[in-house]
Amino acid sequence: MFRRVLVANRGEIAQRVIRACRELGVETVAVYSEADADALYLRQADETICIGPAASAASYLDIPAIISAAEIADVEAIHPGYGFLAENAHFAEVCESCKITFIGPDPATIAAVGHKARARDMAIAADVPVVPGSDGSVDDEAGAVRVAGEIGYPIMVKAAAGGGGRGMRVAHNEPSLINGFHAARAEAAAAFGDDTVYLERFVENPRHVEVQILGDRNGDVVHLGERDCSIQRRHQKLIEESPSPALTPELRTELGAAAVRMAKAANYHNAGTVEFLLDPEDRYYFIEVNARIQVEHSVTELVTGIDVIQEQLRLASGEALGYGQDAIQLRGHAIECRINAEDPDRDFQPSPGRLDSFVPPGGPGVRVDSHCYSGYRIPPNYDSMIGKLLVHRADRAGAIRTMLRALDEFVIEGPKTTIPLLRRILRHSDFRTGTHDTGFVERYFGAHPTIPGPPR
Amino acid sequence: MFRRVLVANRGEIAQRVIRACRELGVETVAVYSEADADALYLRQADETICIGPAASAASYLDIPAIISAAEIADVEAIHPGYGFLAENAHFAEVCESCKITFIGPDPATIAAVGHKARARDMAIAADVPVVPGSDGSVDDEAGAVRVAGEIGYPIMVKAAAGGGGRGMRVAHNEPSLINGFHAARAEAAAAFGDDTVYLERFVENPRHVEVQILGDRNGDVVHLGERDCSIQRRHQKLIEESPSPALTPELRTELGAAAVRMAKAANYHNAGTVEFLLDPEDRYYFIEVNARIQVEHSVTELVTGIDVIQEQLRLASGEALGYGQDAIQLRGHAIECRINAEDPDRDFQPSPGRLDSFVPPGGPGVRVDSHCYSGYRIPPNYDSMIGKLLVHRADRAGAIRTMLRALDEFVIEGPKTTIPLLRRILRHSDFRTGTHDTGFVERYFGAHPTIPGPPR
Amino acid sequence: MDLKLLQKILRMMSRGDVRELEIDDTEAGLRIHVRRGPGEGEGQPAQPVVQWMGGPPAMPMAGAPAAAPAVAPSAAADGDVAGDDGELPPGVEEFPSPMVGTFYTSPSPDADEFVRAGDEFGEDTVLCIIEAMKVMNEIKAESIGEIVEVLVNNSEPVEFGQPLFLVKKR
Amino acid sequence: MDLKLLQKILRMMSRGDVRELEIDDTEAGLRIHVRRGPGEGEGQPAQPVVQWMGGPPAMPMAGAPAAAPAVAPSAAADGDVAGDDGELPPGVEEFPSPMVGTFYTSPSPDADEFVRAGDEFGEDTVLCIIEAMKVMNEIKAESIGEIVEVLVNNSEPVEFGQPLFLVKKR
Repeated sequence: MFRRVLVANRGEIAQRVIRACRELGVETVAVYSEADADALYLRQADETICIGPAASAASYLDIPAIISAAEIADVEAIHPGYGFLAENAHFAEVCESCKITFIGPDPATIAAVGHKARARDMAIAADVPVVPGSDGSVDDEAGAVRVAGEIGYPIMVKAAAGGGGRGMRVAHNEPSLINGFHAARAEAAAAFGDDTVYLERFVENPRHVEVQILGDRNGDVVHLGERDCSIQRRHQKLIEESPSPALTPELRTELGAAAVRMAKAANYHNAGTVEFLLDPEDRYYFIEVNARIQVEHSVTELVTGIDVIQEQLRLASGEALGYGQDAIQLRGHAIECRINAEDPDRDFQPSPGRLDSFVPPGGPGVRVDSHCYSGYRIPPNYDSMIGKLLVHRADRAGAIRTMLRALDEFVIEGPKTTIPLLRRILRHSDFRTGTHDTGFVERYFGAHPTIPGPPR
Repeated sequence: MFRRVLVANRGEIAQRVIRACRELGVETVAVYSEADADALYLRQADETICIGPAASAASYLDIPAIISAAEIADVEAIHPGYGFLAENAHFAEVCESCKITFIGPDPATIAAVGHKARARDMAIAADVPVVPGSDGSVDDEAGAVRVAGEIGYPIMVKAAAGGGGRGMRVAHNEPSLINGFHAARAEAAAAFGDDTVYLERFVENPRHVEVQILGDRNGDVVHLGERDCSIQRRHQKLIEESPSPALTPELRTELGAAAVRMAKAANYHNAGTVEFLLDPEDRYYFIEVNARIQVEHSVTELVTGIDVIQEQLRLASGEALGYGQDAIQLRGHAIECRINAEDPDRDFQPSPGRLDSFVPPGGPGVRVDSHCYSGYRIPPNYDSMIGKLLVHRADRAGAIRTMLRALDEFVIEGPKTTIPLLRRILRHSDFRTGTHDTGFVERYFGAHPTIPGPPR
Repeated sequence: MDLKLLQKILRMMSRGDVRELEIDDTEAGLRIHVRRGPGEGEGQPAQPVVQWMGGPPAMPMAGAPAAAPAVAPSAAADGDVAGDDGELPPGVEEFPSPMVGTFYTSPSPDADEFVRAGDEFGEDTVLCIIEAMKVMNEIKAESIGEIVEVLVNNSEPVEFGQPLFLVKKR
Repeated sequence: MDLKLLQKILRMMSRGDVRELEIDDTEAGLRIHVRRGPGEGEGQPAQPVVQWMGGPPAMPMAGAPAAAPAVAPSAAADGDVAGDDGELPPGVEEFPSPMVGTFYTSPSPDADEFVRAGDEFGEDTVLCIIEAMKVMNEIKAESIGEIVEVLVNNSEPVEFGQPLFLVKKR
């Protein structure tokens, strides 16, 4: 195990890594920007080093500053947390060249899985289902009709240079495909100066289901079950849970095996996540690999009893996994709510500032991961997460009841938070029955909900 | 299930009961004294009723005030918590006569197990080992020698009217018994005006191990494993854990079965605890039954996954247990530290007052049960418990590491607390190896430790 | 649902002689609509309409009729039922309940009230009865003065310390 | 063990020219004993003795020699290394480090220091070098004034914002 580790992050995840290190007897060096000088978690580090001003580019994203801190503090390894430099292959390479262990997969793995097309090819080679699509671009109407015949409807026409929904058309049959094909090309040409388009099956009402994996440097990989992250708003996850209410035990085994195959194909070691879309017919499609620890790793910790951050440190230091898939048993049901300093009434604008009062809930089944406290001032420079509220109960219904109880107890005075929205989501019948999909939040609670939500 | 329950207590346990009720969808009526008017947990109750001034005798111990509150609030049941009226058979009877369900065993059971001699007879009849002793008083030297021959040494001479260590002598052999017999009689006569003495085996260096039981009104009883509460200071528990590091699986099964026999003999229903002494030769002796929920019930909740307070409510409402002993599986290791507002440097004098800062620890494996928050003023009128800090980890070593990490994080500014003492206990080699007994705290950390403790 | 909040609101309405009150606090997820007394031309009894979405009561009140006394949002809103002293005219003080129970203004349903507004009382004057555990406790004034207002209606529950009367002592 | 605390203490001792310091904080479970410079008649090097029982540093200091500047216990004790401004003489200010790295007073081990106490500097005067990732960064004054004191010893690590010099600007 490492003697001394630098934590190249801030807030909740910096605190989380420091906690894991303390429990393993590993010394910690916390770096911080001037905006975070008052943070309480810094007191738990063995050494703290100010690396720059509030702006991330000059502090938490400043590779020379961080490496320099690592060198003067004489650490053996760097934990990047999530966000900032966590999936920066160049940073991982610099660490390597400085003989500092980057706590995460190899730079080559980070680069490979970070490249959409390469990751897709890797998945296909590993027999992991991907969203069916044209083999490259589709240049004419006839070609589009032929490909659609192979893939099936509904199908999506997507601009190769696209983004933000432009140059994108969904077609449910041949006539709408022909129209959509020409419309998408024209829009793509106008918007991006490039009319190249390709076709992909349109996955309707999907769920977002991801599998946590752990691998060692010997190539042994296990999965820790899945997390269902279908409660999203504009691709920002709000609520995560494990196990997913949408998976049968058989499908869980199958999805887990696919994730392990994908990880092995990418020579993945350390902790990572393989993300899938799951459609209402239980077909699943690989989307991407997250080559880092994720915010929602904690729900997996609750149901498996495995401390994923401690495992990251252990595996990065070269230890073998030491257990097989059989040793992983899921127990009970865990839910995580992200408590953000955002104003749901103002389109989720960040609502930073002083926490005049902060009393987290507690008691049975409740876990709180937060770096905040009464009197703490949330800096406006970084993300708006106040903390993660987690519950772990024998079953999903019990977990929902405990979460509602805990949300009701949570006292946060000062900034506006997402708590009222979370409360409404947890009370919604679609969530209660577990039949929601990734469109749920926008459908019922968006700025222009397609179906009016319950009274607020 | 009940529609509406009155919580006849305050502080941590009042909050705990309110949490359980909320999760079960049961309305709560919280009573409070004027000293507790600001308590935050009152906000979580559906109704609150002030029942009297700060003095317990005129509020939390005032039966007419509480029953009256129950009547005006129209509740179906009363949860007494621990302390105050929790083991008051008369109160349970009054509830019964007012057609309010007392959440606990029957008044007759409370009275029976609360009577030392009757409880001992019950245990003997149920084939539950008790500390071997003379059958009633011993009136002469010859009788003492004969009884000691049957019971074995070391043996204790105890004044029947005794208390506080007076009229008490330990003898390791016949000559010291003869001396002790006469000395104890003389001392008893002088101190209590009654020279009646009896003999009992002296259990040296015992551990305090107690078994949590749950029973329904049909007479079905299960046990939820044991708690080891050997870390005590003047019979006040400081640290509790489950499972006990001193029990083999066989002994655990045996002890559990003995506790269930005892509960059945007492016609016990609802939650209760059967306390035992365990000697270094693995012999165990029944001490008493606690006919109430205990402070340390939470460690059992962590290892069993069973919400004991919710079970209390369910069982009191007349539901059947619904599961057998096989359904109870212990997982991992749980430790509880009681955080008291006491000054270890001033003989644990209560240290009430304002919490200028209160930042509880969190993160993986940590549970906090506390009614306190930054700015809360601990009233001087009641017990000094600030809260309970619990950890749950895969094994005991991991639990100790997490507890130390959590204690280090805990920020409490204002009152003095027991945290520094708890930290030193958790670092002590006897505790680490689990070889400590009930004399441990006084031996190493008492006012006159027999062995100097580690440097502070 | 926080009954204490409702209780406070109802008491304020009663004092302020407010007939109808609507509160819509989306923040706290709370909507309250209360009408007191018989509805004009409707003949139906007071029907509080309360919807509670949970969470600690935040209590910023909107839409309260001008006649209602202003209420300051307070963290201790639940705890302190005698917290409105500041509004009392000089010389007037509250007579708090010495116990929890049911408040009776008269010794029997048909009898006259023990005291009404304007009545003078002496030390031994019985002001009311509070029933606790089937026992009728006569509450004596234990001072000399005058009743300014009876704050609680007959047969309503009262808690310890709850103001029962406004009095002017001598 | 909180090295930042030790670092602050050592810096204060250096500024206050304190030779020896003992702290015994049973509350925080902390004992610190530091001697700076060669011991009189002992010839042994500075030997800090530190015992740390964990927990957030509370920092009530006992037994500090009178020469040491008083230290206010502060919740942000760890965070703010430039927080002693209040003690500076009028006109004197701190020159903070613009980066994390290793501080060098001279361009090479044998060369003279860039600046010493009493030296005047101009905008382009190089005050020191800070090495970060093997790169030697020359730190220029970018103002005109005089060095009052060099606060960091040669080849010591410095963090962003850490005071490197006391200067008097013109």
